[in-house]
Amino acid sequence: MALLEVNNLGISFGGLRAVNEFHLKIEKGCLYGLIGPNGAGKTTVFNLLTGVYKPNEGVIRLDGENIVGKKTIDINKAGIARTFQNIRLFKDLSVLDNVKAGLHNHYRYSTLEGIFRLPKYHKMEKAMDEKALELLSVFDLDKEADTLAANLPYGKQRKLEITRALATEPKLLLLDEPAAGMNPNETKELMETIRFVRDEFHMTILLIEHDMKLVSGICEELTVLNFGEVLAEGKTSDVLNNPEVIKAYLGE
Amino acid sequence: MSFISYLINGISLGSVYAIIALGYTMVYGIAKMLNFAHGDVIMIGAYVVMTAIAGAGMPPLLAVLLAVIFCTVLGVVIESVAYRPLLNAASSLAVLITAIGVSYLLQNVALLIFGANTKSFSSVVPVPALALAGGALTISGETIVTIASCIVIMIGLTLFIKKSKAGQAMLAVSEDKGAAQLMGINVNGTIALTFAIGSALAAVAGVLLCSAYPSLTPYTGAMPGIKAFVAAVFGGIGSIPGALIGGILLGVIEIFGKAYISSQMADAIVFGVLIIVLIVKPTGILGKNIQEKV
Amino acid sequence: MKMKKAVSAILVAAMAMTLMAGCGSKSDSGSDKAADAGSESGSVFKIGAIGPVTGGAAVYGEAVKNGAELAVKEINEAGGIGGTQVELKYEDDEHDAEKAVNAYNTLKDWGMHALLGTVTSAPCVAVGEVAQADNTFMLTPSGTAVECVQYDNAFRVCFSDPMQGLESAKYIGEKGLAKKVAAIYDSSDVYSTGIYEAFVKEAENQDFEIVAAEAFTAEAKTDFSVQLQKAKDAGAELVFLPFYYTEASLVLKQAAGMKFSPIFFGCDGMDGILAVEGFDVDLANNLMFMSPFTPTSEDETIQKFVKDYEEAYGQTPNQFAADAYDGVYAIKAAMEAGEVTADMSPSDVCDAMKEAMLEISIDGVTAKGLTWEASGEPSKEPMVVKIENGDYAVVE
Amino acid sequence: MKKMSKTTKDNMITYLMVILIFIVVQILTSTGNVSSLLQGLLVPLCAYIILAVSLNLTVGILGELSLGHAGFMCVGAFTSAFFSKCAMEAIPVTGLRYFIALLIGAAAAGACGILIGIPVLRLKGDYLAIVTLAFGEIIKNIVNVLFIGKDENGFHFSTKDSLSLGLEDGGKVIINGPQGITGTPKDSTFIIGVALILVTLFIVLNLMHSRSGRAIMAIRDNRIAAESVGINITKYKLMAFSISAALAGVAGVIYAHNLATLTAQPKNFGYNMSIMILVFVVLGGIGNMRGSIIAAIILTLLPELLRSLSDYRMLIYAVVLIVMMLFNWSPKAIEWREKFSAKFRRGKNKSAKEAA
Repeated sequence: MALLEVNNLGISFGGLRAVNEFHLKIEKGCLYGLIGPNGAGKTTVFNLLTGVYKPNEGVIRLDGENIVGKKTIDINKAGIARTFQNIRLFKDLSVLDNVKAGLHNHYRYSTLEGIFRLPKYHKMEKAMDEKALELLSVFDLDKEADTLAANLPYGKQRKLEITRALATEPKLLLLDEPAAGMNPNETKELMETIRFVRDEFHMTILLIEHDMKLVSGICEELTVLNFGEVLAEGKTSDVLNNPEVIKAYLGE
Repeated sequence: MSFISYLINGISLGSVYAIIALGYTMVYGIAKMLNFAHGDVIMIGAYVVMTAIAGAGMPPLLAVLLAVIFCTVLGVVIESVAYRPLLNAASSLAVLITAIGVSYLLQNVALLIFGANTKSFSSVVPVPALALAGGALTISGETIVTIASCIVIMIGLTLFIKKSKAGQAMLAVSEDKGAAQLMGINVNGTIALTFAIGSALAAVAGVLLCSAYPSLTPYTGAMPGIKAFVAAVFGGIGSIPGALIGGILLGVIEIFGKAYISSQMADAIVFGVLIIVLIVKPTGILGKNIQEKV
Repeated sequence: MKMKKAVSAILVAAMAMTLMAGCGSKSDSGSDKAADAGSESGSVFKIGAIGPVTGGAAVYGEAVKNGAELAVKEINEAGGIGGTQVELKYEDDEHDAEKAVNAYNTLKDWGMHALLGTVTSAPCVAVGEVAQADNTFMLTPSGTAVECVQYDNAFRVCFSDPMQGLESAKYIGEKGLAKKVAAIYDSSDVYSTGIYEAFVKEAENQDFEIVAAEAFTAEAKTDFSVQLQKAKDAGAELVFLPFYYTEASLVLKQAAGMKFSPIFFGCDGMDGILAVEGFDVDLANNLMFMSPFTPTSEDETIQKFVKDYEEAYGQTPNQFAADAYDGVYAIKAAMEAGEVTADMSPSDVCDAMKEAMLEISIDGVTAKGLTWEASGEPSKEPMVVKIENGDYAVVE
Repeated sequence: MKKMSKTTKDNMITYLMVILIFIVVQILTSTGNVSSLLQGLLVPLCAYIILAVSLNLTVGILGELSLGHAGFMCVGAFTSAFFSKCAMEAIPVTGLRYFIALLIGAAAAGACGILIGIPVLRLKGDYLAIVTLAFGEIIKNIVNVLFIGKDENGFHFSTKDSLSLGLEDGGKVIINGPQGITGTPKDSTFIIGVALILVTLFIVLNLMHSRSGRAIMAIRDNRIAAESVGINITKYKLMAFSISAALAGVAGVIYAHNLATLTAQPKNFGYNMSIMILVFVVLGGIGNMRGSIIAAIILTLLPELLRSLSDYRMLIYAVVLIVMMLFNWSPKAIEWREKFSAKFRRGKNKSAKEAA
């Protein structure tokens, strides 16, 4: 059974049909790309997958369970985590605390235990610190654990967002333009990190990206979205050689 | 019959709130700040008119003009000295607190100059009261003039914003300050102009408030100021027709609450209705519901 | 972080500044003390006074301040109390109980012998509690709530709220002014509700009916159309207005606007309405109210008081000023009768004065032969004043 | 690990500062160097500090503007004073009675926080501010028309006047409308006040640095991102709001048990007071608890110390407030200060080098 299976997904804003008859099937452990020209509805798909928008119709199955209609937080608990196109960090919290916020649902203790500093507080906080630092070291951010998130350079902010998403222990990780604003060196490094995350955490990853080098470099499968509809899908090399896709991208 | 009379009184009170709310809403729309000192500018305007008439013997119309000019200057000075340095501060609360400081300042300056004694403001409205239904209903001249000026000002402002270049600039600044700057709009100048207009309106509001309810102390502006703020939020803050609707509704609810529910609980009723309206429609009656982009 | 540090540095600096200011004022009072010590310890009587001079109730505090200052000036010119000069210090309480206690403590630090105050009721009760604990003599010129004088060290010059309400109802009933009476009162104000309740209670014994009882609050006291409309619809021939003239002037104007002209009947807070700058006095014609004081009285003491007050402050004194003026003279009389000296402690002064208060009788501007009972209440007859042709006139 | 010790150290400084101020005041008092004015101010000051710290929880940590904080204080004050007045004979032990009063005041205010929080926390920014302001005014209005009396038949209740309570002879009115409650026992002391400040700080600071506090601050910084990592927005917003309200209730208890009269005036429980507390918070630094404490102390003392200036004091207060705000918050002033302090530091380094 595929990890994520989307069928006949659609949403309209006012009269505008943003996404229409969208379908997607991602096998466990796959690195999947969602590409398309600007305004094709890629981020809207992410918002539908994470419950920010409620679809007008369609089914989204995660591990066989329909998650349509669930709230964002429940979808996260069900196993989907994401990053954002315009970075959304907790900017006045430290890098470490950003990741610890991601660990929120996995290391629990009550508010009272927190206020009165009961043994469970110390135990859990210690475990959280260790886990968070472990994750941060994957992205080479452990040195900056005490820095305020807002003070990180741009590239590291992107990485921190991925770390935070991973901290929620998702089955599926959605990355919205992770390489946006990065220079070629950084992008290359990021590609390796993404691949490493997939291998190390056995993660399934769906990413939106404009950088064709990145897409062709790491994505195993692709879906191309154009005007809210699926234009092409399949193995990366096949899709990228599809004349329809080239036409949509080159604009004739 | 008494129902109609209550309604008229409600509209009369509401139109005063509305005219104050116009100033609130304009400044909020453009500078995104709650100008807590607005009510006190109203009080200053009323004192200027009173002094000009009683002290200098000016004709009422000239006195009102003087007050408008005085308040305009005052508004611009307050904006440039106290608010502008804080418009880009780390927290939008900073300018709110400064506005409160300005409010205290204006009240205490007035207290020092004019004293604590209540002054009775003689109406500057020359329109006689209108008697309807054989004298069973009377609409005071002040009510007529207030409602009329409220409508005139609202239409004038709407036209100004729609048609004039400065108005368009205001609209642009209210939408996006940064983008407006890039388009070559003088943002600071536009904000100053907004304060100038808002304060000029405050002077007019002061005259009308004190003509309708002729008692003037250094604290006269405070409560109507807060009520008008509530009215502006009621109607959807930032919206000019919203201020009118919010003001009049607030006045009518206040009067009807007093008349038909409990005169002791009038405030609780007004504020209770406000809470319910905002829960049902979180941005006020005419407020735009802006969806946050993800 | 850097900014936060800077902020806290500035705050600390500001705190140091205020502390320094505190030291400054402390050393001021220190030098006062030194000066006193130099010229024989306790060479002046220190009378403290508390009332609002800022905030919404400032107008009443101002009047008391002026009245008290005038009396102190006269006393000093006439040689002081038992040959000792008097110093008056007036502190602002913003009509707030907590600020009033602060003001009281400031005066205590200053070395106050006796307190004239406070002006308004709620602060007065709070101060009364502290003054009782300290055993400081207090005489409130205008604190009308019952609890203001609940302890034996506290007295008042004005009438209490219940007494005013009761006397008003009696007067209206006995004179047969009306059969149908409406009342409008400030339900957020102690003074107004106090009078209103006593009025309603006494009304049961009188030959008139209360046809409408409407309230307003401090937050909604610009528009009275509803209350007046209800009174009008109920056919009221008399409207009882137990509140201050600031609001009353609006009520009268709005009643005139709706062509409603019953008899308006107020209480002592109504006094001063004619002095409101720019007020159309015609509106107040036929307004009646209970008051211990009329500035137009033929009486010689009153005439002199009114003349001096007008000269000094450019306005006609109201009942608050008169109460304060009498209050200072009462303190003088009690100090003299109790043979108080300026080097006695405030507590000893209080013990002597509270005995003496029961013996003295003064001819003041609010009453002739004014005496006090142990309950703290003054014994004086209320008068009913009617405004005729833009002037006050006493009605029998 | 380093981070932990840093916040712990920071918190310790805050606690120590409060304790140090307490000790200094105690020493000064026992040596008779504290004026009666200052002594009288100590207890209200404690109440204001708690109010400032608790409002900072809403404004600084939760990131929502509340203009109705005085309303929660009012609820705490009236419920606890009502209890103390009723229990004066039944529980003669002051300490126990005060403790119960504290719990009642905090619980009542906290409950109001939840009640008002559930519907309105969906609102944003200035709309939330106006609703909280409205709530505060409603509370004040209701308290002003509330009459509760007690006689041998039990409690009587009215919203009209004390006559309609229909009390038997010997019954007494406990809450008397605008006259409020008179004769509340004067149980609040400076020591209790300071202890409660420490408790408040303990709760707020520990909350801030716990899992729940992190969630609250995450919501403040980015609601959408917080949702995306599975943080329950409503739950944590409500938690912060109601804890803040309950602590304001505690401040109300202190306030009520310090004065013989408790009335709900615009001055003490109206929006003016809410704004006053907000001024403490903003001036002291949003989210900075120590700053709130210092600002509350300065701004409470300032008008009292300016008393000698009589007529001008509120004027000066207003000017000082504006100038301090400009100095603390204006980007230009901050820039100037940083340049200045950098220069100062450089100068110091240079002189240190020269000395070496």
